[in-house]
Amino acid sequence: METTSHNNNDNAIFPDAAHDYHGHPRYTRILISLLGLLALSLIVGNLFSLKWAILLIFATAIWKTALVIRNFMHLKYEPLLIYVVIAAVILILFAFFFGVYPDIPAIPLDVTKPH
Amino acid sequence: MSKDHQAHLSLPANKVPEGRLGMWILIAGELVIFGGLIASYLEFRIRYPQWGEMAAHTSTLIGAINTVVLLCSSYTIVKAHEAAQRLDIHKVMIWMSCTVMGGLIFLVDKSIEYYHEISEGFTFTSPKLQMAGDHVGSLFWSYYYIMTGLHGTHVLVGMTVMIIIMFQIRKGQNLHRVELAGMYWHMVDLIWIFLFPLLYIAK
Amino acid sequence: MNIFPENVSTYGQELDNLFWLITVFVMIAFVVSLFVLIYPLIKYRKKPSIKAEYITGERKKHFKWVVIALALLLASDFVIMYCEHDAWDQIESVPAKADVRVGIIARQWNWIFVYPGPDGILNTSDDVIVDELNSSLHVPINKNIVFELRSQDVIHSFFLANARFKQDVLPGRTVVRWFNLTKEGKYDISCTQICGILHSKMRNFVIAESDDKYKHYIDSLYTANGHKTTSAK
Amino acid sequence: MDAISHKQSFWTKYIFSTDHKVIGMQYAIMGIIMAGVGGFLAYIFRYNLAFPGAYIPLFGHLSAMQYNAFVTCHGMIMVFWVGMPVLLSSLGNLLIPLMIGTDDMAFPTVNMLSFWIFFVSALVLLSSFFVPGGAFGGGWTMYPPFSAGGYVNKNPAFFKELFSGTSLMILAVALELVAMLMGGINFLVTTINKRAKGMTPFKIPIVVWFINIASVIFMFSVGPLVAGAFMLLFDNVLGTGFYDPARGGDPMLWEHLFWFFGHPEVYVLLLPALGVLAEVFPVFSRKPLFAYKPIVYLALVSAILSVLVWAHHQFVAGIDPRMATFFSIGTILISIPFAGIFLSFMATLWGGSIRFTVPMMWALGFIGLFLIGGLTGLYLGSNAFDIYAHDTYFVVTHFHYTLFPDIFFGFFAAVYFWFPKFTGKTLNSALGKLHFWCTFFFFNGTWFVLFFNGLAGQHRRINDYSDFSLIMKEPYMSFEKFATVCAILLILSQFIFLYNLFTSLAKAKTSVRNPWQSNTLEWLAESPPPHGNFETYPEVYRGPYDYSVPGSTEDFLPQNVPVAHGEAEAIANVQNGITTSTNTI
Repeated sequence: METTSHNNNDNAIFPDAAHDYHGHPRYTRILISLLGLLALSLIVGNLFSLKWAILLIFATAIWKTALVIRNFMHLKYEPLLIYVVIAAVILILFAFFFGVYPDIPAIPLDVTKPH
Repeated sequence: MSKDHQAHLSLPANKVPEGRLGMWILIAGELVIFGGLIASYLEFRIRYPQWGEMAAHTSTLIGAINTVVLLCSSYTIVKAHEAAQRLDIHKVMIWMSCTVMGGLIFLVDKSIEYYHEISEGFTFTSPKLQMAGDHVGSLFWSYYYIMTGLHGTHVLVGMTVMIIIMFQIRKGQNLHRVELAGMYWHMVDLIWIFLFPLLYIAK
Repeated sequence: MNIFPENVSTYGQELDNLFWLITVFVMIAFVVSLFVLIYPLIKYRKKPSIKAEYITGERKKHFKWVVIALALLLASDFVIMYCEHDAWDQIESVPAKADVRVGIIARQWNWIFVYPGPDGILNTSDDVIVDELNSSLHVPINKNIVFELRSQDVIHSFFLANARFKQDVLPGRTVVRWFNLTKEGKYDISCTQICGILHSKMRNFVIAESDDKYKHYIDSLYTANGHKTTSAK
Repeated sequence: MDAISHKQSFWTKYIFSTDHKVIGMQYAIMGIIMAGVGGFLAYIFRYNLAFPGAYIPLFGHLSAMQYNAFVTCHGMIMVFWVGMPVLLSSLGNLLIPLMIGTDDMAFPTVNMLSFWIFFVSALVLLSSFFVPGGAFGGGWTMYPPFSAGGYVNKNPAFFKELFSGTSLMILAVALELVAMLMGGINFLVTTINKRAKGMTPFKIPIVVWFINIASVIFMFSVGPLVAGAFMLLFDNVLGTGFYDPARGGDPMLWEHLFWFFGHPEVYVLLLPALGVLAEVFPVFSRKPLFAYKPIVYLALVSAILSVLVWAHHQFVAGIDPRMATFFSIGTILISIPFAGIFLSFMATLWGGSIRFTVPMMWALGFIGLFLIGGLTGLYLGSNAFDIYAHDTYFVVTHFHYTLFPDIFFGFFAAVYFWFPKFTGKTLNSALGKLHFWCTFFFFNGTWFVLFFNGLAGQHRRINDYSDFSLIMKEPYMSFEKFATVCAILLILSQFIFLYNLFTSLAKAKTSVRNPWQSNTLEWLAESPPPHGNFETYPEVYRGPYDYSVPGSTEDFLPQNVPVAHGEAEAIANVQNGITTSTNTI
C-alpha cells in the first residue's frame, strides 16, 4: 500500500486536496434502505413462484449494487470516465455470457464411458 | 519535486486523483474476474436445474447475517472516510476498527458455515456425492467453494490493508487512503451482494 | 495446380473453389498494397533541397482514399462471406436422409468405430465395436455417411484431409456430422488436437468401397462378433 | 531530483529500482533472454521435424513428450514472456512518462512490484522444465481435460499435483497476467493524470495512445481467464471437475474463457508495435502522420470489437453453427479498422522525403510481412475454409506471419530508434542493415513454404509424420528441411544484433539529444534521461507530428515550440492549394 507515496508526498495529509474533496450523501439513510432491500429479497424468496422470486431477488440485488456504488463508492461525484469504466465491465460480462450461452446451457451432457 | 509537479500540471476541474483513479481501474479488473466466475456459474446453473436442491443445503440465515455484517461494515468505513475528511483521526480509528471487526465477524461466520457443510460431506470435491454418482451436484459445491473462497480471500486482503493503513493514520499520514481502502471494501461488499442470491436464496 | 490433396467428398470441391475465390481477392489486395507501399519508397526518396509535403490526411480530400479502400475491402469480405455461407451450412448441417449411420469414438490414442448391429440402429447393445490400432472405417461410396463423434477422455479432432472435413471431438457431448465419399480408396484419418504422447500415432483409415464390398465387410463383422453381441443381450 | 539519484545505492538504482526507465530496461532484457529460450526450443523441434529422430546438436534426441512440451512452451514463452513484456511493459515503461512529459509513473512501487512478479513468473515457467514429468505439453491453448487431472505430466514426486509441469505452467501464466495488470493500471493512470501542461488528448503521440488502448483491452478481457485459470489449477491440484465432463463440467467453457482473452491478446500485442510504426514513419519521411485523429478513433473501435470475435478460434470446436456465422462477421468487421490504420501508415510515405535508416527499414519490413499475415487471415476468417485449414500449418504460418513481424520487427524498430535516447550511444547502422536483411529473408524462407505444407493437410504438433502419406512425399519433406535450415539461420542472424548491442554499449557516450530530429517530448531530455527525466517540465503547444510545416525553416517543430504567428495561415494556404508546399529549403 506504499504505492502513492512517491508522487504524493506523505507529509501533506491530503496530497491533492484541491480535487479530493467531495460531498457526502446521507449514509445512514442509505444503510437502512440497503437492509430493507435485503429483507425484501429474503421475503420474496419464499412468497412468490420460483421465476418471479428469482426476478425480484436479482432486481433488488441490482438496486442494492446501484445504491452502494453511487453513494458508498461516491460514483455520483465522479466524472463520466468512471461511469464508462463501470459500464464497460458490465457490457464485457454480458458479451461473454451470451457468447457462451448456446454452447453450455443449451447442450445436454452425455458422457461416453470406455467400453 | 512532486509538489511543484502537481502545481505545474494542468488539472481539469473534474480530474480524479491518482489514488482513486487507480483504485477504480483495479476494481474494474477485479469485477471482471469475479464476473467471469459468476458467468461460468450461471451457465451451469441454467444447464443443471438439479442444483436447486444443492443450494437448499446452504444456510440462508448465516448468509443473511453475513450480508448484514458486510453492509454495516461498508457503512462504518464510509463514516471513517467522512471523519478523515474532517481530519478527526480519533474517529477514523474507531470507525475503521469497526470495519475490521465486521470483516472478522464475517470470516468467523463463514468458517462456521463451512464447518457445517463439510461435516455434511459437501467439500470442494464432495467425495460423498461422487460415491453416490451425483457428479453434477459435486460440481455445484466446487463452484460454491471457489466463489466464496475467493471472496473470503478478498475480505482477508481488505482487512490487512486496513490494518496497515490504520498504523499510518495513527501517525497522521495518508488519510486519503481511508477512502481507497473503503472503495476496495465496498467492492468486496458488492460481490457478496451478488453471491448471496446466487448461492443462498435462489433454490 | 493441385496444392490440395485429392478431393473425394461431395462438398470438398466447394471448399477448393472457395480457396481460389479468396485467393483472387487476396492477390488483388496484395498487389495493390505492395504498390502503395513500394512506389513512394522509390519516388519520394530523400532528395537534397526538396522539402516533404505537409499533408495531415485529416481533410476529406486525402482521407477519402482510405475510406474508399476500406469500403472495397469490406465489400469483398462480404462477397466471400456470401459465397462461403452455403458451403458452411452444407458441411455443418446433417442431411435428413442418412444412408449409413456409424459412431466414431476417440480415445487416447486410437479411433474406435461403432457399426449398428443387425437391428440397424446405433447405440443399442448389439452394436459392433472395432477398437484396433490403425483400424479402418469402412463406408460405401456415394452414400450419405452420418457419424456421431464422441470422446472417451480428452479433446481430439477428426481430420479427413481428402474429404476436407475436420471436427473437434469434445468429451461430454456428441457431435453429429456427415460426409459423402465419391471415390473408392483408403484415406488417412488423423487427430489434429494435441492429445498426448502418441498424438502423432493416432492415425486410422477410411476405406471407401462399393456397396456390396461394404455389405460383405459388415457381414464378416457380424459373424466375427456374433457371440459377443448375443451374450451382450 | 539529482539528490535522489545520487543517494541511491547500486541495488536501489539498478535492481530494485522504481525508476520507470530502469524497469523498462529490465523488462526488455528479460524479454530478450526469454526470446533466447523460445528460439532454442524452436531450433530443437524444427530440427526434429526436418530430420525425425536424428541426433540434435546441442541437445540430443527428442522424445515425443519433450516435443509436445517444447512446442507448447515455445508458444507460451513467445506470447507471454517475450511479446507482452517487450512490447507492452518495456515500451510502455520507457516511453509513456517521457512522451507525456512527466517525471515517472503514477505508482512507481507498483511498477517495480509488477516487474518482480513477472520475473518470478518467468522463473516458475523455466523451473517447470526440470520437475519430474517435464514441462507442460498440452498445447499453448491448454485445452482441458487434457490439461486437467494430470493427463499430461505424471509426476511421481511428493506434492505431485502442485509441482507437475501443468500446475506450474498455469501458475506462471496467472502470475504473469497479474504483473501485466499492475503495469496496465499504471500506464492508464499515468497517461490520464500526469500529462504535461497543454498536452490535450489529441496531442498525445500515437504510441502512447496505443499502449493505453492495449492495456484497456488486456484488463477487460483477461478477467474471465484468471477465474478460469483458478478453476484449472484446482482441477489439477485438488481434483475438482470444473472442466471434466465425467464430473459435470465442460471443456467448452475453458475454450471460451481462453479465447475470450486469447484473441484480444493478439491486439494487445499488435497495438504497441503499430504505435512504434506511427512514431518511426513520420520522422523518416519528414511528414506529418497521415490521419492522426482517424487512427485513434479506428483503434478505439477495434478495441470495442476485439471482445466480440473470440470464437473464430473455435469454428471446428463444435460451437453452435449460427454463432460461428456471427463471429465470422465480427472477424470481418474488425479487419477494417486495422486495415485503415495500416493504409494510413502507408499514406504517410506519400509525398515525404524518405530516409532509409535502420528503424525505418524494420518498420517497412513489418508492414510488408504483416500484409501477408493479415491477408491470409481472410482465408481463416471465412468459417467454411477454416474447417479445412484449422490446426494445419496454414494456421501456424498465418499467425507467425502476423506475430513475428509484430513482436520482433516492431521491437527492433523501437530498439534502433530509441537506443540513442536511453543509452546515449548509437548502434552501428551497417550491422543493423545486415541484421535486418538476414532476418527478413530467413524469416520468409522459414515460413512461406509451409503455407503449402498446410494446404497439403499437414497438421500441427506432430513430432513424426512417418504415418501420414499425404505429408511423407515430395515436395513437402524438402520444404520441411528448407524451412528448418532457414529457421536455424534466422536464429543465428540474431547474434548480429547482440554483437552490435554489446559493441555499441562499449563505445563512448555521444551527447546528442535529438539524433533523428524528432518532435516528441522524450527527445528534449538529455540522453540517457536522468532520474526525473526533465530539467524543467516541458509545456506542450502543438501535436507530435509537425514535420515540414509550411513557412518554417526547420523541417521539424518539437511539441514544446510555441505556434508561430501566421503559421495557421501558411498551413491553410498550402492545404487549400493556394501555395505549393514542396518549397525548397
